[in-house]
Amino acid sequence: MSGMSKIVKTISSIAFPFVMIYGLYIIAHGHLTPGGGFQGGAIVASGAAMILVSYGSVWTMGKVKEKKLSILESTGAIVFIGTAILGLLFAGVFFNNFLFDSNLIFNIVPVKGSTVGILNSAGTLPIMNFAVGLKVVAGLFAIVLVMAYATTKMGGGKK
Amino acid sequence: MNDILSILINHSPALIVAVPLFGAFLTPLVGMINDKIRNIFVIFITLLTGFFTVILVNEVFTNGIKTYCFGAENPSVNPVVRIFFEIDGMSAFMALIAVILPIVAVIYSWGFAKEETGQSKYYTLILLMTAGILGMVLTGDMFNFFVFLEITSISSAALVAFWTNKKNSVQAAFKYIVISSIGALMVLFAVAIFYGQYNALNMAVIANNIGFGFLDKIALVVLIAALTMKAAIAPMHMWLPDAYSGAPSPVTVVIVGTTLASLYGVFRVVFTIYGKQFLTILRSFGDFAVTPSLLIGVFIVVLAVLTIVIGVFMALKSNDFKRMIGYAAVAEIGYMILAVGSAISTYFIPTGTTTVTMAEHGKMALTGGIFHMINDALDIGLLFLVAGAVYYATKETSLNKLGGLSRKMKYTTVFFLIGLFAVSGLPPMNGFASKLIIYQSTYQVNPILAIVAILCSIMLLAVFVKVFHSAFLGPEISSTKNVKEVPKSMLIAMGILAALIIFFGLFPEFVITNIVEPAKNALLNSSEYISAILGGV
Amino acid sequence: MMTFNIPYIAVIGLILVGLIAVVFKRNLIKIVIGITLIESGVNLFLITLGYRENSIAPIYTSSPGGLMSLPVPQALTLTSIVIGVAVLALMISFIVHIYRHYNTLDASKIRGDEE
Amino acid sequence: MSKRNFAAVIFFTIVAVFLFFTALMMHPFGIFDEDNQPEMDDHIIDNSQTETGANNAVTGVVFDYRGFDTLGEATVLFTAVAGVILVFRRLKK
Repeated sequence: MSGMSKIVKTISSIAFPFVMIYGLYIIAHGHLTPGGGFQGGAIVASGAAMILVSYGSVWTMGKVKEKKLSILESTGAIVFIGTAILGLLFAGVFFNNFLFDSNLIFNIVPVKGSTVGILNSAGTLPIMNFAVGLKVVAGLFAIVLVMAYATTKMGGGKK
Repeated sequence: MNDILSILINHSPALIVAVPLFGAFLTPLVGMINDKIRNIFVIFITLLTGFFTVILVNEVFTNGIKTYCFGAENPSVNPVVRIFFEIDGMSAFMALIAVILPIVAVIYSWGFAKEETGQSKYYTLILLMTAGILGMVLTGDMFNFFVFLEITSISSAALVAFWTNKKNSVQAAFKYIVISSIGALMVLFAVAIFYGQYNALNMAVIANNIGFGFLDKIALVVLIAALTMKAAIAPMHMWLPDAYSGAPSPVTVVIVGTTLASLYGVFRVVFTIYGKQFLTILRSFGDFAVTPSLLIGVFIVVLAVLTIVIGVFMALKSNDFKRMIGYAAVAEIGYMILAVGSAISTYFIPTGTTTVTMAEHGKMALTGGIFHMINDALDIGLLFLVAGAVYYATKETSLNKLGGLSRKMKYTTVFFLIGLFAVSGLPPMNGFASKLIIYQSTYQVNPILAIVAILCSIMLLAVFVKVFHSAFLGPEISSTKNVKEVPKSMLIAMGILAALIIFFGLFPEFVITNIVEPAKNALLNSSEYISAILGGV
Repeated sequence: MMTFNIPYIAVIGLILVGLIAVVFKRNLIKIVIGITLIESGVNLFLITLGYRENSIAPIYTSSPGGLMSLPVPQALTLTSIVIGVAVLALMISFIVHIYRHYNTLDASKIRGDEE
Repeated sequence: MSKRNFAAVIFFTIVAVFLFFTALMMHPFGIFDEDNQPEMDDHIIDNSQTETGANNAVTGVVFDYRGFDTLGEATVLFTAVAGVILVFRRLKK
């Protein structure tokens, strides 16, 4: 893909920040409202894919290397499994929600029943949401980018 | 010191899966530093996994079933909400198999994959596969089983296509992923039926509540079909030779583990989840009882004979080294399920009781079948490593283009001979030990089965003698002129498997009493599996 | 009883449509579409199992109160959707390579070197 | 119609019939009887706020009650990315 017209490029550059903020909102409020790390990550990744389509894979590959995405993805995964292992170290069980009802962050216990919702609650859940979000963004974008770039290099299938 | 060990033992079920996963996530980062450091890191991770597996297995074999709950120290068991790992003798046995193979594969890969690109991803995927197989065999949760099944099938499919410039590899990988994703979706469908019926995902809870109504039968058929598809039992065996021969040899060794893990899934479904229901007596004639397990057993035996015969005949026809071993692997899987199928068809009613029991020769067949699982993993693994070594040295796998290798590759030849003896069931190798038990016990079930098994074993011997003759003996041909012995790491890996094969062959009694018997007892005792979670309900 | 099970029947229908594509079609892309359809069907099956009459979504944030539908199938479906994406990505990559080697997507013309 | 196609049609018909009966035999859509209460889900709905702190019970299930599944799911995605990058790598150094 060699990129689309100037109109498409401009519009997608304008839309991209909004898509990104929306995705981040979905990730951050994962424990309160519908959504979570996967859904928000998919939204951000689709925003990135929009940029990829409008600017072309060669240009995007010049800006973002798949290696960097790979590092980002590994980081997300390590944070996720690291939180689980911290549960083992602090509370003695793998995957324990050790932050919940402690005196660290995300520690507020919500009132039972219908509430407005407090962002600073739910223990390790928001951290895991962010880790998974990071992973999904990097992972999905890496898949799309690598596929688009490779098929461009192969000449659209004509051997 | 003892405290630390007991903590490690307590958490080993989680760590066994967490360590290779953590290693897999780190491997791309470590790979950026240096190839050598990464290789050492990966070997260290597999060895660490092996260490945790050994202490867990030891714990299970001495103190019985071990459960581990993720996320809570004192989880509610009524209802069971959280994910449990439940390790009984059979799981521990499978975990041993699943952890030996990656260690060997990783050591072997050091020399084998030296010249390849994309090594970081290659090692990452091998570690992911390890974690997937271990998760499959340790988990006590149906949905968790599905997730790990997908991890293993996706990572192994990606590795089958490692050599993307080869037609065979890519089309085998596609075939493999289509088969395995359909199989996994079928498993998910069965999980959904269980969930809708019993509002539970835990295997022990499902096994406790299960009836034998229409939906349970559908779920059984779907599960068995899906898992036999993944375990390459005829008539769905076609993907296996393709995938085994298309993949790089060390990968194939680990894929053998995924196949066995699917077979473990079949055992878990048949013996544990439906264990109780299979023993209800439909009709009895004297001490002969018609139970659902009899029907299932006969069905499995028919499939097994088909699998053995197809595997052996296709191996005879084949002219490619790796493909031939692939078909031999199909035949070996046939031997395992032949033993298990004939075992579950021997339930009878002892005089003076009303419940069915497995006959002694049935138990013996089961022992043989389970013993053969670990032997198959070692034998087929060694043969594939030898084929990989031959490929590494000559870049050829077609038997027409090989010859006179024994002069140039002495050690490899010796390892091939050990593999040949083992896979065709000749003493003093491990294949003989388990096949002898299978012959003896199936002879008591039905002599024809034993005769077919022995004949096919002899034909396997003929197949591999042909390979030995054409590839290792005879004059050198032009393509094998400049052959050298393979690097040390590959020899060490083959040596580990060969040593295990000889050890298992020389001391079969030791292995059977210490490893196989607990696994067999675990399979036959499903109520213990249930009460380990539900506390004697 | 039967009228209540129309959602299940629809789900089974979706699975069968996918199965038709997998069993009878020869184009690899169509086979992949079939698998995706089966997967959607199974996911929908899980979701339909979680529905409870007159219930609301299982989220307490400013909820009006009342019966809640079952949360577990939704979580399982989320997991299986992501798994589906992963499988799809890998299958499509294999197809790209297959097309490069064989210059066709017809399953009957795609064979290994030896059969 | 070729022989292979004929077998496929028969296979498909059998599967279709059995799946159709499966749909009919499932518990009625959206209705849970007295003896068929979803105990596991009710437990989660009742306790997700006090045990995990999440107002969204689904997130509570995804990251806490069944967090290990989510680790597996994240791993699947990681696997797929590694696989796709592996398959599209450059073959020569």
